[in-house]
Amino acid sequence: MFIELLFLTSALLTVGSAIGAAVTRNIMHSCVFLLGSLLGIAGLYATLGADFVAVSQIMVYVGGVVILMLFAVMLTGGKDFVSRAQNLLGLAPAMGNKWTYTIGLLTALVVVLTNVKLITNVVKAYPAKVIGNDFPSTVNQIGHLLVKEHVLAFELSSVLLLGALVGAAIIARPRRQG
Amino acid sequence: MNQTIVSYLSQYEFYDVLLNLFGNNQGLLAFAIYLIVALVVVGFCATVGGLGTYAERKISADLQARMGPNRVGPYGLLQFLADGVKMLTKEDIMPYTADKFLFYLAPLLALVGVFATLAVLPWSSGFMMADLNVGVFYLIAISSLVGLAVFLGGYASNSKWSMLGGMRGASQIISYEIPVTLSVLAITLLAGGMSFGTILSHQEGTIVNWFIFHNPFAFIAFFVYGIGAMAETNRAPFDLPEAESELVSGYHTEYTGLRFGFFALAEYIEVFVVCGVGTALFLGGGNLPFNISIDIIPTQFAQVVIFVTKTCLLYYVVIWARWTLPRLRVDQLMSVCWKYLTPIAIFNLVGCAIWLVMFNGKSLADLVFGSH
Amino acid sequence: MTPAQFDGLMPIVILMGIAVVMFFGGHFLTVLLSPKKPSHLKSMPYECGEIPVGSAWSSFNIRFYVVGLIFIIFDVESVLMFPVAAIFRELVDMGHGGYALIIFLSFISVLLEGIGYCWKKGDLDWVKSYQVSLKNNK
Amino acid sequence: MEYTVGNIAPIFLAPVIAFVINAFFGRKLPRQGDWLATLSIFISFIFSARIFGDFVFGTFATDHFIHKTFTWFDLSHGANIWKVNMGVYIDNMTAIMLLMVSGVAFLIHLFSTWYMDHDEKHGRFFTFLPLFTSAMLGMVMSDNLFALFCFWEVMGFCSYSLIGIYVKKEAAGDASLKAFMTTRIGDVFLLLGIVALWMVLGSVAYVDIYAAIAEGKFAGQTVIGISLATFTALCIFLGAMGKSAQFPLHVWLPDAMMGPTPGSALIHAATMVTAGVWVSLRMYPLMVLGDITWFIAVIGAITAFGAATVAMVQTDIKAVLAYSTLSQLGYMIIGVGVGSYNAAFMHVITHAVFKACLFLSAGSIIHTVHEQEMPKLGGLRKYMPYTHFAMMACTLAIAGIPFFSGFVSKDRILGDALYFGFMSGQNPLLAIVPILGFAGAGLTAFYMFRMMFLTFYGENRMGHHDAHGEDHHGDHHHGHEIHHEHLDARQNVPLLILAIFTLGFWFAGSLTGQGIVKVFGEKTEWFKVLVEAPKVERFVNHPREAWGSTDTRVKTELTKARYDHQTGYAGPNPDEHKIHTAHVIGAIASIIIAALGVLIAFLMYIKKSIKPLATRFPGYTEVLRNKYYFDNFYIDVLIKKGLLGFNRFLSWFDMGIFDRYAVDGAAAVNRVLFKASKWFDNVVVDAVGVDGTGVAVNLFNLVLRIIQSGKIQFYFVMLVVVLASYIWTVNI
Amino acid sequence: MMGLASYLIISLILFVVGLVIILSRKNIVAILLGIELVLNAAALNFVAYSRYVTNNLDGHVFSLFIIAIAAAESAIGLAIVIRFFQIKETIHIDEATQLRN
Repeated sequence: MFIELLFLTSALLTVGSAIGAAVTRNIMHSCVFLLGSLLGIAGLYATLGADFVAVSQIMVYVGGVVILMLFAVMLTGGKDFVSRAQNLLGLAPAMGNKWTYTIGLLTALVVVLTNVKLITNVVKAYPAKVIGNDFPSTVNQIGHLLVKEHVLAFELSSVLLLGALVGAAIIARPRRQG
Repeated sequence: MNQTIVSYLSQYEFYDVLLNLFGNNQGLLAFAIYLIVALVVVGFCATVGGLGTYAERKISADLQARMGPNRVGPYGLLQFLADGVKMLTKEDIMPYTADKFLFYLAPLLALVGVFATLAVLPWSSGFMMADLNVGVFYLIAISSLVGLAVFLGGYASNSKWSMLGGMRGASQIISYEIPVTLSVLAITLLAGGMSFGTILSHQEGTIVNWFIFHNPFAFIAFFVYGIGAMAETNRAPFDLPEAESELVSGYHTEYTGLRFGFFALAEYIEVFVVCGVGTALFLGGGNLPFNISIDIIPTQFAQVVIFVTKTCLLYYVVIWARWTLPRLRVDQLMSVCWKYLTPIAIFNLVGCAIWLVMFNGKSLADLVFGSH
Repeated sequence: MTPAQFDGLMPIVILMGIAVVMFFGGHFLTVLLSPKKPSHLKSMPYECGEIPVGSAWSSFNIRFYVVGLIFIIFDVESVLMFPVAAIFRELVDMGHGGYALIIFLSFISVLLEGIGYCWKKGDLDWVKSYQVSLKNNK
Repeated sequence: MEYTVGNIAPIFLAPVIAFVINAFFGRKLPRQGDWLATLSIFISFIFSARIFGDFVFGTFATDHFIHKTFTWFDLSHGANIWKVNMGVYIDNMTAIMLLMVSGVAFLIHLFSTWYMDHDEKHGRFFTFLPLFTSAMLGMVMSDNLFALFCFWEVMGFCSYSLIGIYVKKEAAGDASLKAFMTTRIGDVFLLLGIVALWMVLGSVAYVDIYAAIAEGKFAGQTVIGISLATFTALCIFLGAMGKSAQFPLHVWLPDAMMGPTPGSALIHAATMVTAGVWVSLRMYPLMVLGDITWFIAVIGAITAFGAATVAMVQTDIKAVLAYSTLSQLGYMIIGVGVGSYNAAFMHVITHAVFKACLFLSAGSIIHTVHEQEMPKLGGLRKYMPYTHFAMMACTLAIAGIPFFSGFVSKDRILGDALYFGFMSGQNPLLAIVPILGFAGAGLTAFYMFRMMFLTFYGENRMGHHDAHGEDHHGDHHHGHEIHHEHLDARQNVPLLILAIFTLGFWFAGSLTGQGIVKVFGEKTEWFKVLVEAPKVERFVNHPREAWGSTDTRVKTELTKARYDHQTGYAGPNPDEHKIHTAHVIGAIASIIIAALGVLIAFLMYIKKSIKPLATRFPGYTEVLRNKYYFDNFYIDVLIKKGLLGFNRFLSWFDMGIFDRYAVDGAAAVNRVLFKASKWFDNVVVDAVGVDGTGVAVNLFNLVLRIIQSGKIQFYFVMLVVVLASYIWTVNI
Repeated sequence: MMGLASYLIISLILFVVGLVIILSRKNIVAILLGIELVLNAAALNFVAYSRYVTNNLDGHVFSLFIIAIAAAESAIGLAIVIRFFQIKETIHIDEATQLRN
């Protein structure tokens, strides 16, 4: 009972916030809606029994990515984040207009049709019930997977993150002309 | 999911009686128990938060050799209630330039973030609302909502003081999250798990089993955690985001009435939670410094009392620090975090790992007194 | 996990719900109790009595972003380290302590390398970062 | 011999480790870690040599192969989809290729330690060189197209880095970008082909593809109206065209010489360009099934001949070699196209050896005299005897002189091409393949000897040129300060080692390769015996070995096999006697043609008795004093012979379309369209009096301008739509 | 109600919404935001498959790595945005048509 409710709430939060992020005309609100969507996904992970992934989701996205995005919006000066009817160059406003949305929605329709084709096969192939779901502690299992089967990926991810850190620091560092 | 309050109660007979009362619907009963306990906990924490303001004033007055609040109630004890009523009756003002949606949302996020952390706070070995397998990790993660709330609050006000305070606050909170996380990681290493149940069960027995005395690195980690946590809750000497003399009032400059109250409440409860986590991680939680091994309900209550006492002692230290130490400059703040605390925390982590491998998981006391 | 085990997540949701209820209930009370006398001056952003000039939403210094950047990298690294740390003791008990230590240390060493780099390049200096990076970027 | 991962993996891992160490700590190591890179390749070589020994001289049956797989990740829950396997696949071809790549790469590394000494990019060069080699080794060993693609891209990146290693030179940067972009065109198609195979077969392992071909799984499958086999084969071959620099996509290779010469040697000889031939050979059954072999042959022929003509007019020694590489790659592709599987692969090997040697020799010359324009060289034979010896051997090989390796392999290809073009009853238009092939062979002999004669023979035209910048105080009246070459373990010993292997009998057993002079008897025709097109039937239901397993299958003695004209998997060709005839004719013809080419070169550059334009220019002395006249004179000869048109076409193609395309695709297309519209205006509009055409063309331009807008989101939309239509057309 | 299909559908909706954001917004930060949604849709699929199909936790590990990569990606992407803003004084994607300034 509770789990179904949790699922329903999370799903509604996820989808609703995502749609909110897509339609709002303020980038700041968009980021906050993204936050809601990500929290909802964390809830969905929780309903899937993936407690560690859920908390990681909250930790990285809520604590990190969203704040970073908000920082980036602030750093880029608050000029572009409210929708503009038109700017000097005659470009579409930063948060989109009806034409861009039309293109986006048409493409989305294509993707939906394509994916429905793919998903139906998968759903037909697998019954909608849990198979052998007894993972009392995902943390320990994930830990074992990380140090055994995926140890290379684990170590390489640290290198990847180092690369990201160094690269982003170099890119973002203020320069003379900047 | 390990030990929760429901599973603890279910070993007693009256649980079955209750179950019958609820028509054998375990979920409903669990919901009822949780709801009651949650309300109790929230009420308690709100009181503690309110009393926190009182204690703060009293202690600061004591330190500065003056009286402090003494009009409302005996020794001014009901001051916080008066404050609360005052907040309720204040006019609700919002700047016309503000981002209204976010202006409303920010205090809510702070409140949600802080309340959600209460779920895993280990009041005693049996009275835990939820003992997640990812307990500490969950706590760190969900409390980062507060940082976001600070930023959004500062942003939404569209006042320059607020904005500066919000940016500072957010960057300070996320910075100090790193040493705190690394210290917690060291404890996870020692306990072999992230759930509070596991962590507490490793600290049962005498005082030498507390993780703070497990090895020298854990001892240092406690202080790293303490400083980091203090900064994460924007407490002095790290109260840069709301520094009165620099930024008027920081990110909540434009907040009035109840919304300001929620921010304040969130902050005080967060201090309490942080102290409680420090207690649970390093100071043995509800365990006494000596060994008692009777498990009856009164023991659980005793543990709750012990836990709260220890937490309040830490709380006292936090307040004491606020009125003793001068505020840091913003560049000092950052270098303290990144150039001192973080390297030290990494050093502690490495030290703990090496200690574990070298001494096969034995604590210092085991080595000195010989283990069993 | 069985559905019953998911009940352990209940307190979190309940507490969040309490927070939301408290928030809106509080607002309701405020609406009931508080006076309402709006004026233009009152709803102006507070700038020490001066009339505000421009919006507060303007470009901020890059150093906030750099801090956020270092933070997020450390954040992710700690996320990846937590499960390993949680089974570290188990591995030690199983006799794979050396292996676990090597994995753990090599992961942390990369982390240290990152912070060392930023330290050296002056990204960790709040005030001086601008001048230092000027020197480095010559 | 027991094969476990432990003795296969070091081949790939040793250079990777060297790369990692050099990348991070290279600057702190003595000599910036070049010894480490060289050592790592040597380790690869040792392990490769062991595998080679086992497969070629050892106890394995001729069709033995090792195929070890592990599951990379598995989300399939027992089913075979959503399961990605990686693994190694080693058969005779792999063993030979491994030995070649690691051996040649080792010698190139050894040479580079001399060549790059005191160079400012020394460390960086030795960071990417081992990675490049390891990617090639990994590509050769990989058992599926996806892994191949990964290594393929790593190679693309490394070539990018090596070509543009002198980042401060604008031309180097442009050349590297050009190489990267041009190969990228092919890579997109390759990926498309891989994805198509993946979606239909659920796997891209070679063995699975072979099995699918044998089981007829391709029958009836279509993609956008083309049969699946044709589509995938075409896509994969287009990828190969990009990497192997075949005709429309060849433009990057000549520019690739902007990098250091040993780097060029590695790109041109052992690694990058042979990747395309390699994948064509691996997917040969698919090419046959898709019926695109004629296309392959024609592309190869055009490349072989066109590049040879361009090579004739080059004055830069490295440019000659670069175009000769193009030409030789064309021969390999012809070999694939005409069904000369064995010889095509042999040409890969022989070409790798002599081309590496040629490039290293060129490097030796360039590093010694600091000059790479041939008209400014000359008479170096006296000063660089060892280099001369090595280069002469290689020139003989590439020119197709009997007893040398190039003759053996190229001649077999040409013989098969002759059969393919004239005797097999194909479309008579395909006779262009052998015609262009033989013409190209003659040109090859000519331009290679031209290069030799200009560089090593005649009088020294270095004149006032100072060999070593710091030697200004030396005696200038000698006219040359070139140091006499000494035998140096790092400079010319690699060349000599490579030169030894330009002899034909190493590869053919007999010196000519045509079975006329048998030195070691039929038994040592190991190439013929060992390399054959994959027989797809035997891969049906073949067992897979686990990654950690030890090979325990029964080994039998090396059996003798016939050298069949292999038409894919269809077994021996019934036209055996025709083929034999074709080969005899081909051998004789190519000897004659090669001799002719050498003779013309000799007459032109040594005897100087061909002087068709002597009236226009006062005399040889004048011509030789002014090197520029020399070239002009040369080009005039070509004009007389009517080749300039073709050259101009090639250069127009090179610059007019490709350079612009790389810089600004829309502009080039628009220009062509505008030309077309002008033509339309003049011819159609003026004549007929209809104005609509111009408008239509302009509209088309408008559409093109919108498409090429540089707007990322628009590209994204197109990507999504294309992918979606792709998924809809491919049935899962 | 809760089955593989429902998770797949939620993931599809997320993916499509992310796609719409990517395609219709002209603000680079918003586009990065859409990419985050798309990545999350993928990660959700992995975890759902892990529970309903494969019966192991590889999907969890995979989505952990997706989270890590998404964080790295957004860090780099936003750094580029900031740099772009410093050069161009705008974060409109249509202005990003040149490879060098």
